[in-house]
Amino acid sequence: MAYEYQAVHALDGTIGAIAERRANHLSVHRTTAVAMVLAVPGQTAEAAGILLSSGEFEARFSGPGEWLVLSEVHAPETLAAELSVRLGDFAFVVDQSHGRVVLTLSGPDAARILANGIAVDLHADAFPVGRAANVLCSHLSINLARTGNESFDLVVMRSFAEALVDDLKVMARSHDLSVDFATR
Amino acid sequence: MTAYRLASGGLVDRSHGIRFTFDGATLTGHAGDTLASALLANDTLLVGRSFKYHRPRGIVTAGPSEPNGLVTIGSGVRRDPNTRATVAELYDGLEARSQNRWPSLAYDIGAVNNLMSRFLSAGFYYKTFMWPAAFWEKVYEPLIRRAAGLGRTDLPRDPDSYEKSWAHCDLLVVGSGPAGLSAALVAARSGLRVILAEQDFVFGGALLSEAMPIGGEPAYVFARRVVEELQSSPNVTLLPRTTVFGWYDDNVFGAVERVQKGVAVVDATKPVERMWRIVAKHAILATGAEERPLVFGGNDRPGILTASAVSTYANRFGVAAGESVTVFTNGASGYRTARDLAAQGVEIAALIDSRPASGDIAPAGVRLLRGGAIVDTKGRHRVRAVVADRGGFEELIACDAVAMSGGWSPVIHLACQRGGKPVWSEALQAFMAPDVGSGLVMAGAAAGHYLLSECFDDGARKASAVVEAVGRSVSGVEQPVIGEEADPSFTALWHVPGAKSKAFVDFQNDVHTKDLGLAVREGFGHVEHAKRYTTGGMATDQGKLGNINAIGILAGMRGVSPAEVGTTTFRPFYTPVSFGAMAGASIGEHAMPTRRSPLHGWAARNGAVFIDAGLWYRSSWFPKAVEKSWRESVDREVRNVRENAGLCDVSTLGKIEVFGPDAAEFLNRLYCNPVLKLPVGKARYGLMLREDGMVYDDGTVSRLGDEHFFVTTTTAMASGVLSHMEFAAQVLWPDLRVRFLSVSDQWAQMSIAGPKARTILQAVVEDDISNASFPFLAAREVRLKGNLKARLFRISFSGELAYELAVPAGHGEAVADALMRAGASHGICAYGVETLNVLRLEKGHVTHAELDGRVTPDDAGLGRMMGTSKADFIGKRLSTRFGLTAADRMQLVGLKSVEPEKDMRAGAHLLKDGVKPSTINDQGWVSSTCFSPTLGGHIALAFLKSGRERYGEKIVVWDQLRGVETFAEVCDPVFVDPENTKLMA
Amino acid sequence: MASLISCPHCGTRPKEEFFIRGDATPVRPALMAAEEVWHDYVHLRANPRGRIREHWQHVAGCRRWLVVERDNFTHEVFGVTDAAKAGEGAR
Amino acid sequence: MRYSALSILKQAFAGNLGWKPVWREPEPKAHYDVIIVGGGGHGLATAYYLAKEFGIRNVAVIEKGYLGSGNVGRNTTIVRSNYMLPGNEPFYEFSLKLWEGLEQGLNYNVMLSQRGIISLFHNDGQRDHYIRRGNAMMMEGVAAELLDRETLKGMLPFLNFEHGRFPIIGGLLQRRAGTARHDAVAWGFARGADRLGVDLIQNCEVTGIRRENGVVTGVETTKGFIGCNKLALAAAGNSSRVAEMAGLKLPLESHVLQAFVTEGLKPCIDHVITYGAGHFYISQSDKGGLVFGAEIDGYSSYAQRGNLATAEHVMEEGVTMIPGLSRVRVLRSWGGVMDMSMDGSPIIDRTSIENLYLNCGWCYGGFKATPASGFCFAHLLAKGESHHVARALRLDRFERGFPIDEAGAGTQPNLH
Repeated sequence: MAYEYQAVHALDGTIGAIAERRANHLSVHRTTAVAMVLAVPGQTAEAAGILLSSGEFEARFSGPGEWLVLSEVHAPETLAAELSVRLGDFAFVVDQSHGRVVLTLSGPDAARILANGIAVDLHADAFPVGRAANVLCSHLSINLARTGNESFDLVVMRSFAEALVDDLKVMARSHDLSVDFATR
Repeated sequence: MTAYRLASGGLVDRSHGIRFTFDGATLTGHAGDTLASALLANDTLLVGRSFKYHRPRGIVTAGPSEPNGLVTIGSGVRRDPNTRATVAELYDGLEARSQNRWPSLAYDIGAVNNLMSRFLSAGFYYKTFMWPAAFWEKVYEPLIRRAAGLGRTDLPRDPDSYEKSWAHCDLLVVGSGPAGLSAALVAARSGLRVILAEQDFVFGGALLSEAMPIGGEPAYVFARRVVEELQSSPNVTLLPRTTVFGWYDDNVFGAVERVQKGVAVVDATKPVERMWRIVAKHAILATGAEERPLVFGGNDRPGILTASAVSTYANRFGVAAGESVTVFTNGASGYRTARDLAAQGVEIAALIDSRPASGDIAPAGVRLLRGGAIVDTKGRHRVRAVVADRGGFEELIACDAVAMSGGWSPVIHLACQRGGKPVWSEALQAFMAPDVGSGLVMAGAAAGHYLLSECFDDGARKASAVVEAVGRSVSGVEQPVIGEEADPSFTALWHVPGAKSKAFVDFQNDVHTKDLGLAVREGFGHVEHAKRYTTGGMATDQGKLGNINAIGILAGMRGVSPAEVGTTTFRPFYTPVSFGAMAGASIGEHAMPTRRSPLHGWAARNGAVFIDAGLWYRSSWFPKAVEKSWRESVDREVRNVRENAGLCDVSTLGKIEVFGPDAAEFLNRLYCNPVLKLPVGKARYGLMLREDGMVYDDGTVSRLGDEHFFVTTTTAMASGVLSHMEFAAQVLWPDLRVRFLSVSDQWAQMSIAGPKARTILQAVVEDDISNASFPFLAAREVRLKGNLKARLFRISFSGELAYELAVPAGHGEAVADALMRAGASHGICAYGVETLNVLRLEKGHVTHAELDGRVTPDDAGLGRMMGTSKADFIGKRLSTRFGLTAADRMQLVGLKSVEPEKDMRAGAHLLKDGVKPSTINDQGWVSSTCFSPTLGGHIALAFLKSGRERYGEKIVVWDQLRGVETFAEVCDPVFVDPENTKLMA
Repeated sequence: MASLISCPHCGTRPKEEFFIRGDATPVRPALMAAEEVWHDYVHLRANPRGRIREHWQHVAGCRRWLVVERDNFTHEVFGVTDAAKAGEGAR
Repeated sequence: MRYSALSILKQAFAGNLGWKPVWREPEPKAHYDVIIVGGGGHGLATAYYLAKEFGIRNVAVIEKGYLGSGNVGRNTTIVRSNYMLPGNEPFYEFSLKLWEGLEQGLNYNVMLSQRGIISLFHNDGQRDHYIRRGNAMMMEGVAAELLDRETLKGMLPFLNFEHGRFPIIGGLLQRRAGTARHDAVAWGFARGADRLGVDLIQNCEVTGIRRENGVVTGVETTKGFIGCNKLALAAAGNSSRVAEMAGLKLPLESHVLQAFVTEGLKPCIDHVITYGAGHFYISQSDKGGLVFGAEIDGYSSYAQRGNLATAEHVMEEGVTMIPGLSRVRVLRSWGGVMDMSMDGSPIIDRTSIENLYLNCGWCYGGFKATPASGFCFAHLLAKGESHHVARALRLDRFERGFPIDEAGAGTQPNLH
């Protein structure tokens, strides 16, 4: 008997193929290396220094001394271990690659669509590129990051991923939106 | 004698005819009409019946305060009852129906109430209908209910959709009349983020019905140019058809945009209404002023409108309210309407001014009666004449419309919604907005500036202050050139003495001056008492027209000033808002988010029936094709687990990872049982209390390292426990060095239970999991064959040899499949929460069916777990209170039905045999029941007074609600394997 | 206050993002404190009208417990502090 | 004057000019046997029963605003006795029985309408809870009925039976429950008390409680000092503020609860209906407005107004329960200040201070309790001991460990 454990994405079977991308597009990332970093009490500055100085990690603010770390450089299987080594005694690291789903919403109406469910002012002056925060989107708590003038990353708990996509489709009802898995 | 469309003029598109129906009759209007203006243009004056007396009523206003012109628009599932015709945008095919009449608007049986009106004075119903006692509900109340109410609905499902959105701005301007446009323009030119909300479908407010040119062009042209400039500014958002209905804390405004309420065909991709939550740094209310009706005998007959409405219909819609109009005024406004009518060639029967003298000048050729008043009107379904009185001399003046003006009240509603009380201005004879700080200011007529030039000026001035307050410099202020304007003042006239018939104060609710007199006479003179006793101001217009007159009349009767009477409370909503708009898209299946387990697909493939459990869907049972009932499936699953093995999805449990040097100490304070000395690699049952000593939640605590724990919670309490832990860590003991994180979503977790569990699991797990190396309560990381890291816990809820295996969520389905394959030859089955419930019940394990928030550890038979020697834990101190340790508390017991054919249901109560049911005799209640395939009978868990002393007693399981009484024997709650031999095997 | 709260960590957020627990004034007594002290802590509240301190948790944001100091009649907010910091002041 | 169909007829022919004031407007006397602080439903009912049942007529009710200006005039008018716990059920049933004879006793039509309350449930756990509650009612001799889904479909076809997430699987019906006209209850008790000699003193705010040797002797008010033998507090949401004047700290937090009414509609909802997948409840007033509400806003507040987010949530629940509400328009929202107690149940008791008596902790459910609250408080004041149905509603039950926690939520007031 062979033992292989093919991974299933939380949104497998709920997202159909699309003929073409529309003006606004929601791209679901298939695999993403995600970890939560919790600074050891009293070591927040040290942990932050290490996290933010490395180009290998995208550390998104989650709470004081807590970051949601994404990486395009490290694999889901190795990110947490890599972070643990780098952060040493300054932080606890928990792999969340299976616990979160990452989506990218982009297009000219991206901010307008999000305003149908998010109370934070998403005007580029108030929420500039590079800003990240945990926010309530409709009924769900997500981590929102502005990655471009017209693009946002949404990171959501895995069990809520389907609900979030449903909500986003409703929020975008009056706007042209397509949903697909990311190709990369 | 008719109301009619003027030959020219107005902002309607005369090239575009629109067909609509009213009570089945097909009529024609124009684009740009409201339903009200189109009805008037078709000489349809009678549009509704009043609430109490069913009196014939016509349109009174040209705006949102309309008390009479309420109709039902649309049909079938798109029926909107109680729609104000005065704000309803006309569209092709609009179907409107009158309300509150039977059999027809013209012949309404309910009008008999009018003849009986002397018996139906304010509050009459409090004084009668009491005999015989049963008659109120059987006879009187149904009659009253049928007669009352307005529009009709049978509550069909709404086919349309709604949307909600947040918006943020430096300045919100409410109203797009002269002050609003002026304010928005200054703010826009100065670079502010501006939102301009206008309730009408055209921007311009009063400018749309203004006859005076502005800067040499018609006022509406001027308005259109300003709006075009605003529209082209990227920093301005224009919201037409948008009513700002509420002002809430922190300068958040609620507004509703009627996106598709005035369209013939609804575009399903767009909402019909959109609710805006506008977060405004500053707001300017340029909401204008409301013209007051005059309170005179017969003032409610169709054809009697406010003067400004008559002007609006003439100037904006090109409609004359009648061929011969009597104007009755107490100030300048009536003269203005007379001028507007004269300019359009409409005959003015008379201009009656209640003031003996004034500087106002009547248009040439118009008969002016200074110091006069209307004391009665004639006509049935429309006004035919008025009885004018001047110095005791009465005169009948024929006319087919009356324009009345009782002066002006600034629209201050929003400014008073947060507790600020309106302030009486003796000079303006009106209530003004209170000073509520710089976040919200009034401008223009809403601030008591009634001249156009003042409005432009005031809007610009207020906007400039906002520009400076947000740290920018003012630019682009220019004032339009306006001609000479007349003095806008008036002399208050709360009611006309000597009325010959009812003089209405609140049209819709039929409150007239005598009702107010009665209220004062009976001690209900306080403005709130008068409102509640007479129902004045409680109609759909919420007293927008009538309250000020009521206050004036009460003041007169009580001999005090209106300031002393004060107003009733202004509350949201400024105008009524649909449930749909307020609810938005968060309804039905979207009311709450759905959570999916990582094993959902696995369960579905294995044929699970799902059930909602909080936000989750959980697999409930796994029917086989031959099985006819859920009981059959569950019985099979239970037997199979007890004899072979089963696999159950337990991923929905809350899972929290705890780190830090003080992690053990922290958990030791959190759970009532000891945690401090839990060895690494071991799990333990954990019980959490609330500070009041009651059980809060239970779960497991596993130590994965010296400073690393993994704890589980029940599915139901997962989020509550996390908050509770955060409270303990951040508020109670911030000095403890501990960090934790919910990892519920990272792991797919499955329980493998049954005598063959180890054999099956070992086929998949690389590590040795023999009883010796992985004994009961072992907990550690293992490696699965195929090189996948997992966490394995030897814990059991079923009482069988059992494990919980956690793997990264995405791999869950594949691992479950592998286990099912490995277990196939051993007879493994998938089982759901129903079977889990039977298994745990047979073993006497509690869930939140037992732990209902009123149960102590001892009640649940878990008293021995309390770490009484621990220094402290949450709930320790109060758990020793007298009431929590009393001997007669209800304790957890088992029940075995002694009548095998009869089942027991949770929720039944317990009674001693032969004792009369009563609250005092109540012995306890049944918390969980099932049919036990293992024991072959019905069993239950129950709470029974002093239950542990009563094993062996026969007791009545009393379920009167279902008409069932069963005998059961009280026993130990552990029905299966009390020695734990299976568990430890 | 009832519409927006300014979280010291996340900025201004709507009420929906928070879970409210109640009076932030009572301080958990030592285990051996008198029975009345414990009763007072768990059950009794000053409940004044006016300026109060209340525990709000930013559950949809940073998940920190905050002390919101505000007027419970006007709903004016005077300040929002992280509860751990506020506690330091109290001790 | 006595009210009847005849009196209406007589007055009508006299132009309705002969109606007399419903209550006197007396100046306070120097001393009363009992002073009741709070001219709301409970205070007025207490005065009425003191005079009527216990013969104590030298009584004043002191009200800082107008009579009935508190929660009695701003609730959703529901009357019911469908409680579960033995500390509550007999009390609320006693109250419902008093309601049933109230109008004849008061000679005032409070429009009691026993149209039935239906509490919906949506899963097995909730069903079991309602069966437990229904059986608890029947133990007390109170009729309750369990309705299945099919029966509900016939009775309430407008409910959302297609909801996949939280399907309606049944309901618990108490037929004798219903509604009453809230203002009329205050006015009826006020008129009844006044006619028995009670002084109703409006626009009179209590500013202090005078004690001599620890014993309460009267109150300082904006109309001067008024002495009394016994001081009875029935100040609802303001109870803590009044008790503080005597140095007393109570197990209460004041919270705001919103309520709403729609535009008038012809009869379309004939029962009181409560939603189990949320806190929404709704009924239709005789005037035609749908009256509804749900949970409290959640924060301490003395402001009689609510916030938008809660209002939105209430409407979400409403449309989810009855999809056809979607096009119905909501006319007005308002807020009341609730005296939320630590276990969600009320207190009718003496206090540690001699001559000071307490009636509070009604949470969001005080209206239905009005007659029994008044009766039992009057009983306590007159006889010095609790009425037997109110014996569990003690102030010291928290300290002694006998909470009456219907919600099982523990000592957090905003969770009840």
